[in-house]
Amino acid sequence: MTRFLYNTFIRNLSAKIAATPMMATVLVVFVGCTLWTVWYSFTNSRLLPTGEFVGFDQYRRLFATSRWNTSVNNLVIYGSFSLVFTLVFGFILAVLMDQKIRFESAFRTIMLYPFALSFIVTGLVWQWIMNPTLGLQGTMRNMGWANFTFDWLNNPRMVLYALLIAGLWQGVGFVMVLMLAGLRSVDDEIWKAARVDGIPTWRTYVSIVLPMMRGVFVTAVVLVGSGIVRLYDLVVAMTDGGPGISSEVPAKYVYNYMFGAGNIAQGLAASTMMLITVLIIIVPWAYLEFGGKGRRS
Amino acid sequence: MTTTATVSSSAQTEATDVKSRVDPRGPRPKPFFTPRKIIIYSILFFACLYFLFPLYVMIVTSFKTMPEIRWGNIFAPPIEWTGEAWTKAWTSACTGLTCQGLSPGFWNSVKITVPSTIVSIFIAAINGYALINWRFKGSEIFFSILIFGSFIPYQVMLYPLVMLTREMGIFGSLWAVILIHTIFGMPILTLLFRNYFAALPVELFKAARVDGAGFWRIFFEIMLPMSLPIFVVALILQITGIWNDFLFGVVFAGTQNYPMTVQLNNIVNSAQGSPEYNVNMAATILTGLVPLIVYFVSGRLFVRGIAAGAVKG
Amino acid sequence: AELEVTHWWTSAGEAAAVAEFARVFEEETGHTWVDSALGGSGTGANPVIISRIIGGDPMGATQMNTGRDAEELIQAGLMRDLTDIAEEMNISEFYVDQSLLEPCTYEGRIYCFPINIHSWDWLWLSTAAYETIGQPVPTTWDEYVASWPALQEAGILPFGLATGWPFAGIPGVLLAGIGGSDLIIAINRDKDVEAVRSPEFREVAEALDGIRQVVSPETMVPAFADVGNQLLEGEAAGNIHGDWLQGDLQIAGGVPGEDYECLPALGLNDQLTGGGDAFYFPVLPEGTDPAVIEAQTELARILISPEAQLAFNLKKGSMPIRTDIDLSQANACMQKALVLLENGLLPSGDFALSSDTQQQLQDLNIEFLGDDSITVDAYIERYASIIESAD
Amino acid sequence: MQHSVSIRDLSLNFGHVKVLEHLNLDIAEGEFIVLLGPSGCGKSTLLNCIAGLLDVSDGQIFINGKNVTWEEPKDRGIGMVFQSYALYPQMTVERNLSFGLRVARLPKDEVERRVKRAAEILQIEPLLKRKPVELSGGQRQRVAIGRALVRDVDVFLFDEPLSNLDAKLRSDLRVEIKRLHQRLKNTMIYVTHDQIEALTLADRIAIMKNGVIQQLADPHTIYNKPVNLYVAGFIGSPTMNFLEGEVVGGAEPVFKANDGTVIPVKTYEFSQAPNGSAVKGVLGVRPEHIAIGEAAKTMPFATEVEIEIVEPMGSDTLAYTKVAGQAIAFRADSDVHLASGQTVLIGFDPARGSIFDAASSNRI
Amino acid sequence: MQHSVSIRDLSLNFGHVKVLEHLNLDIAEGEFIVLLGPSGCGKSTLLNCIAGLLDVSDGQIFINGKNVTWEEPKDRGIGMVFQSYALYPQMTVERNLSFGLRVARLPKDEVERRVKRAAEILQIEPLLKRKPVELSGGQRQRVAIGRALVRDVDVFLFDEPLSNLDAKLRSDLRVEIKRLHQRLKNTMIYVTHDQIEALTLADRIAIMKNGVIQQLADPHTIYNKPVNLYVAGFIGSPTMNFLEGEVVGGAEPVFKANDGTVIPVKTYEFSQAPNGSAVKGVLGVRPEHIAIGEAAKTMPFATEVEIEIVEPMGSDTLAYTKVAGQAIAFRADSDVHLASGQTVLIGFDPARGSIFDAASSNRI
Ligand SMILES: Nc1ncnc2c1ncn2[C@@H]1O[C@H](COP(=O)(O)OP(=O)(O)OP(=O)(O)O)[C@@H](O)[C@H]1O
Ligand SMILES: Nc1ncnc2c1ncn2[C@@H]1O[C@H](COP(=O)(O)OP(=O)(O)OP(=O)(O)O)[C@@H](O)[C@H]1O
Ligand SMILES: [Mg+2]
Ligand SMILES: [Mg+2]
Repeated sequence: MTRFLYNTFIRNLSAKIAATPMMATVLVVFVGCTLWTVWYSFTNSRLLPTGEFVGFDQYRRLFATSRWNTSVNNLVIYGSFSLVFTLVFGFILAVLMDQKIRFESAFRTIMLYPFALSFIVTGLVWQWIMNPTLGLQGTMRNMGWANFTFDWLNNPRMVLYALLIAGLWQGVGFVMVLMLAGLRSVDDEIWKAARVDGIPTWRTYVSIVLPMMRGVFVTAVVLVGSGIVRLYDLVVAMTDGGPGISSEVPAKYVYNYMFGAGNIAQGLAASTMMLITVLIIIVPWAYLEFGGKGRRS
Repeated sequence: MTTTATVSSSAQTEATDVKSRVDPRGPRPKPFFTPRKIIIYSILFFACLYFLFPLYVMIVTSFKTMPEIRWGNIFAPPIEWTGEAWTKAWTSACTGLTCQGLSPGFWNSVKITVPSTIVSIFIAAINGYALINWRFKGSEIFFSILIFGSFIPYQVMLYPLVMLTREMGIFGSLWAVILIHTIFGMPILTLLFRNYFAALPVELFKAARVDGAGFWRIFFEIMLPMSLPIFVVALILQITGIWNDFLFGVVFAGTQNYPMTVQLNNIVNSAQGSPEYNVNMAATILTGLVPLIVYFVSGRLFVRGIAAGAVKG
Repeated sequence: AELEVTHWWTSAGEAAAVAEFARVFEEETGHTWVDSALGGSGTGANPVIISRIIGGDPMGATQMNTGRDAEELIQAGLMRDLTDIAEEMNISEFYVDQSLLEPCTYEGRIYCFPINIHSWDWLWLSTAAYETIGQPVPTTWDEYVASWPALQEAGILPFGLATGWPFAGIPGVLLAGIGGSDLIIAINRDKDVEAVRSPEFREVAEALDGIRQVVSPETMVPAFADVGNQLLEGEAAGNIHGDWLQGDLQIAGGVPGEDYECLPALGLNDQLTGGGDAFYFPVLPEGTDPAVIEAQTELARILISPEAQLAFNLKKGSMPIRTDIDLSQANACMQKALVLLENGLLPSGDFALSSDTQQQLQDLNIEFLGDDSITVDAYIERYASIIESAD
Repeated sequence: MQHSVSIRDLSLNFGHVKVLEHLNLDIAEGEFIVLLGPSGCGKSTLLNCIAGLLDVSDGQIFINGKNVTWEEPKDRGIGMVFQSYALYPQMTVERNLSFGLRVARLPKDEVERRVKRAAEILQIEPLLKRKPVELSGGQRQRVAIGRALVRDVDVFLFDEPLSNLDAKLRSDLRVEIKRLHQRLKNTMIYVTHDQIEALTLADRIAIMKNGVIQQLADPHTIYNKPVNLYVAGFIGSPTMNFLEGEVVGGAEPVFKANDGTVIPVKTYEFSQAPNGSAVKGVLGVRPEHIAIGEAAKTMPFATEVEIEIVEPMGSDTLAYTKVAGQAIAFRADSDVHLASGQTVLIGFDPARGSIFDAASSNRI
Repeated sequence: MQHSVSIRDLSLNFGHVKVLEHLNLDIAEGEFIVLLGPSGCGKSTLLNCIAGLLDVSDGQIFINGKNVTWEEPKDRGIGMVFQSYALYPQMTVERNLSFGLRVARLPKDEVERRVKRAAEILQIEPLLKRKPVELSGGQRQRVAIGRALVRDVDVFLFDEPLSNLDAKLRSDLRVEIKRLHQRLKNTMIYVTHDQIEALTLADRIAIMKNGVIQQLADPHTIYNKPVNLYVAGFIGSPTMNFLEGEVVGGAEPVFKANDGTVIPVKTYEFSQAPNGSAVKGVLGVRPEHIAIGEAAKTMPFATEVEIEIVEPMGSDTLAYTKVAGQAIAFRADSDVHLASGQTVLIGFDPARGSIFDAASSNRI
């Protein structure tokens, strides 16, 4: 038994010490803070986490709030479009970049640089471009196209797509780089085999290479997905949720109620819902991914 | 041999000039303008327009005067180039009472970014290394939770973290921001390092252990020198991420350390009064300059590192 | 000693006003005002301020949302009790309206000082626009509404509006102007749901619906200051906005009475709703230099001193909280307001409702504006349920 | 006698997968032991256990009489050489060699002395200042061996050290390792799945399958007297020919192939003489023990066959045919002219073959 | 006669690097040609040129008499099998086989017929529904061959198809490919750097070095009459023994080794008889052509030597020694007992060896 104790605590002591920051972060921050969040979402805490237990009251109110429901809807719409378009455009651009083109690194830099800019900056610039009077629309009208309309920021039905344009602008380049790296890692001989088989290039990409890039897609989905769930800065900088509440998102709701409106319990209830959604999406995926890996090796 | 005709003398080739044209020899002819190429380059060209347009607008606007901006042509280059907006943004735009522009925040941002980047990368590198080479019971579970963690909205964590850092007695100091950036950088960086180390041959690690090197020695002398590509990726991600951060810097770093983004936020978010778009744009570019330079300088390394770290995912 | 003061007054006019406080403070006391301005009020600054107080790194003094929010900080013992200073200065003598102090009062003690009075209750009208259609500038809300068709015919926006939060203030103004003093007290102070369901409130809701009809997303401008420009240039005929719009109108070169007209309380009521900005003084951690605590005390005194009040409010475009100040320098609109102030203040939403309730109402109003499918009835019902659950 | 390495009842699981089970192995001082087996049979796992790179699930490991089951790798007196060379890419050869010594804080001149000696033995002195990328595969492998050499260890562990090299280099380095062993006389444990390496290098070979040692013996015995069908089939290229049928004991024991062909096996030395009743069995004959033409006539068993495929291999020729309806390969000198379709007389002496019990698959 | 594949004056550069230069090669219909050479000599490059996967820099390629220099790979009537198998990982075996056909819009039943036939020939019918990950290396390689098979091509191109497999599987599949060739009678071009594969499979072997074909001949000739030192050293394992010295012509030509040892080479068939003057030369003798003991006495040259190292290889034994001061390896039957340190008589007949001119390194 002392052997057991020794093995558990003393052997590879440095390794155990070195792993403590991670363990502490996981236990205290990711697990601890999450539990804290869940617990206080069942109270009626206002500005300080001091309230009493009130059961599901906060959730009842949450689901009765049209701003929250709209936020969730918006996130679903924006999220699916954003995920699909980022992956699709990222992949298409990567494929184009993979055609032995000239100036590859120049193209790549141009597509990647927006990723270096914060969402605040991204939001500002696009807000400026889409400003109906001073931006693109105004310019075109001044230039004579009196009917040119590009008022997505002021149009409740289109505002999410305005966000999408900005979001894609910021993130597609990075996904493109990921995909390009994935494409380049495909065995040369697969390409040769496909050429000998007489399979057209586009067909090779779609039927053979694309399914081979599963790992890259998973990475990309994790990265893009976690960004979507956290979507906040871009909305604040670009539309501040407007017009009306047509571009509200859950993270903004959480933030507003926690800090602006001094109702942290409501904010925490909302964020618990976000967490649950993430878990619902992620757990099956992780099960497949990690469970599968365990079986393979 | 009947094929001798085709290896005929040059005289014969000349004589049957017309025939030799239909008798392929040498490289396959490749016209320069194929429809395929035209399509590829034009799509790329339009993509680049999309990506460059905002940068162009930012730059052009920042050199205009406000009346010219109100005139309303975002395409047009300034009639009268003026650096006023830039000077104002850098030296005299007001944040409340202090009208020093972005410049003081710049150094604060440096003060925050440098140590946060170093510490967060260092910790993540050790995590990745420990997860791959020194697996212990439950290490995979910790890692999975860490990855889940990357999906949690930051805002949710803000409140408990304030209390946590308060209890630790570091709230309102550089230590607190460093801690926070280390925590929130951990999931993705650990993933990157873990994947990268997983792709290195285990035998190197084993050989070093047989040679008697311990945890740290292997890390510093064997693993680190081989990890340049992934370090570049991590560096870029962290520098840009931390530099662009607003919330953590302002909440945790303490007054004396407000980062540059705070001033940017004050300049563009002034709740009242008419916005000066040219100053906004100049300030925006100035704030984004450091990450942009980092990208432009290290783009190639970044791409290589991504290939090394992320693809194996 | 150095005293750090946080606030979210970052625009030109506001900064100039704060500078007056700083100037007086430094001149009179010899302490140093360390300015920490944070843009973006509710979302940008508020979390920072609160988290710093909670986190144990409080500033010397801070501007903050008054009302129910701070109550918990006070309960938690994080805010300095200012009662002694208040008594010493005899504030009950000179405060314009004792109701202003209500949100600062907790269990009989005073924890903050309101330093100005703001009112949303203003209808701003463009002289130029009415010249264009050849009608006199309206003197009441009803006349104004009646002029909309003519304005529209002439291609003038009847009601200029900026995107986002500016709309959120409008229902309160209509409530005060059209609904009248009783209604507003019933709803905001007494949280009387029946009042919401009354015909008087329906009139208010219908007026709001009327505004909704004449504004469209295409005509909205990004910032409320742009509305000011629209008014001066005659592109828009009117706008409801708080008194701080005046600061921008003046900076743009507008003269009240010539380039624009102002109708307090929509020209219908004789009382204004009011709220204001207040300063809090967090309890500083143990071991803080006593000089800093002394500086807090000094600043508290200075903020409500006549000299600082005058200088600040002239710059800020708001009304001082003191009755004993000579405001002859104030412009025409401010003079009008001073008259109404004599009748006492009505409790505005800002003061009387918790910010949770305010946020919910703001969400509702913004949604109502953006979504034509919400009927007046639905609006009233949802308004009622928010008031019902307000605490 | 004290064993150099002694493994007692060793078990190892990865999770629920039992890779090694109750394994025992004693290695004498100075012995060259080769662990041979197919991929995944647990060879590397066993070696890693000995090196201390894997924690055992059960059992004990002794090196030079000392129980080292829970010692750190560096304290076991072992050196290890890997298939992928595992040279530290950022260090020069010299620093690669001296790394372990510097970790152990040996005095500088001692470090230099040892590096010099190892470099001499392996003839890599001109390479000392180079980095691994600037070396050829063979040179890298030599440096990898040097890294074990400088540490003055008792036991060398090799994990498929030559698998990454091409055929020519492999045979050169094989000879070098053999020379090294003759010179140093250390105990060496060598993992491979290349039987030529095993046969040429080993004092004793341990043939493994699914984590169990099938046979532990010198190469000659392994080759000529395999204990079971598995070992017989695993060793030898081309594989031993197997004829299925039954063994009928008695004074004149015979092997009756499935199609009835009778092969007299009187000359065969049975380890347990079969009784009169017929037992299902397998007769194994190595291709090079099959005689052709004139030579075949003198054999206890001979038959005419038609050649199906001929594979000239330079030094000799392989031919494939059928005996008693079952596929048989045989090896002929390259002088002998063989062509597919040709009919030849072939024969063999069962004494040089092996007979296995079909049920237990053990040699009888 | 029409050649199946004909390469005329082929050159290929990568940038400034000339990989192939003015290469000519004619391959008869149904012939099995192996391209053999060390890594980087341009074998794959040549194969890729034939397949149309690389654009040639100069020269022409004919397949079945048709100039295909500019044709797309799919139109050349070739099928190709790769070292890494290059199966489409997410498709079942069946879809892997049929994908090319379906893309070419062949009628469904025709596709099915061909897949069925290929699966039968390669005996992979039970695997048709599996994905490549669920197959063993050998099975994967068979599917890869099947992919060429279904396309009904005239010429099969193999690029080291067996390099990723272990030794046992490799020899099994080697036989299978041979059988396939006997059955289909297609032209096959096979790249390898494994000489056993080359010797066993080829009708003719082309030995390449630095993009130039050194010798193109049948395996027997390549092995026994190498045209130059390079080919002689490249083929054969263990390598041919080389003795350096001088050739002195005349009625009784002799080879004088560097240390003065005289070896009579009268029995050797000179392609160009040397004149009286001494010429620097190299005498090559294969290890298996060296006789031991009694047998050595009958040889034109015999000498006593001390054995240095013995490598038992199962079927036979390798021994290393020195003759005339130069290292020599020889092969003995495994029955012969040899031990290092032992002194034995060995001898050989130069007629079975090769003599090269040291200057040109060509066979004389
Ligand atoms: N880390 C591990 N986790 C789980 N199973 C493992 C692990 N390492 C090895 N195994 C399994 O243990 C068995 C033995 O592996 P080992 O590496 O010892 O084989 P080997 O005989 O060295 O094969 P090779 O010749 O391919 O190197 C294999 O079935 C392998 O799948
Ligand atoms: N795409 C390329 N660009 C530049 N050089 C190349 C390229 N492909 C091959 N080479 C060079 O051409 C030469 C011949 O390469 P090739 O692949 O034909 O060799 P190989 O004989 O097939 O070798 P191996 O046995 O290793 O496959 C090599 O020196 C290689 O470095
Ligand atoms: Mg192994
Ligand atoms: Mg090759």
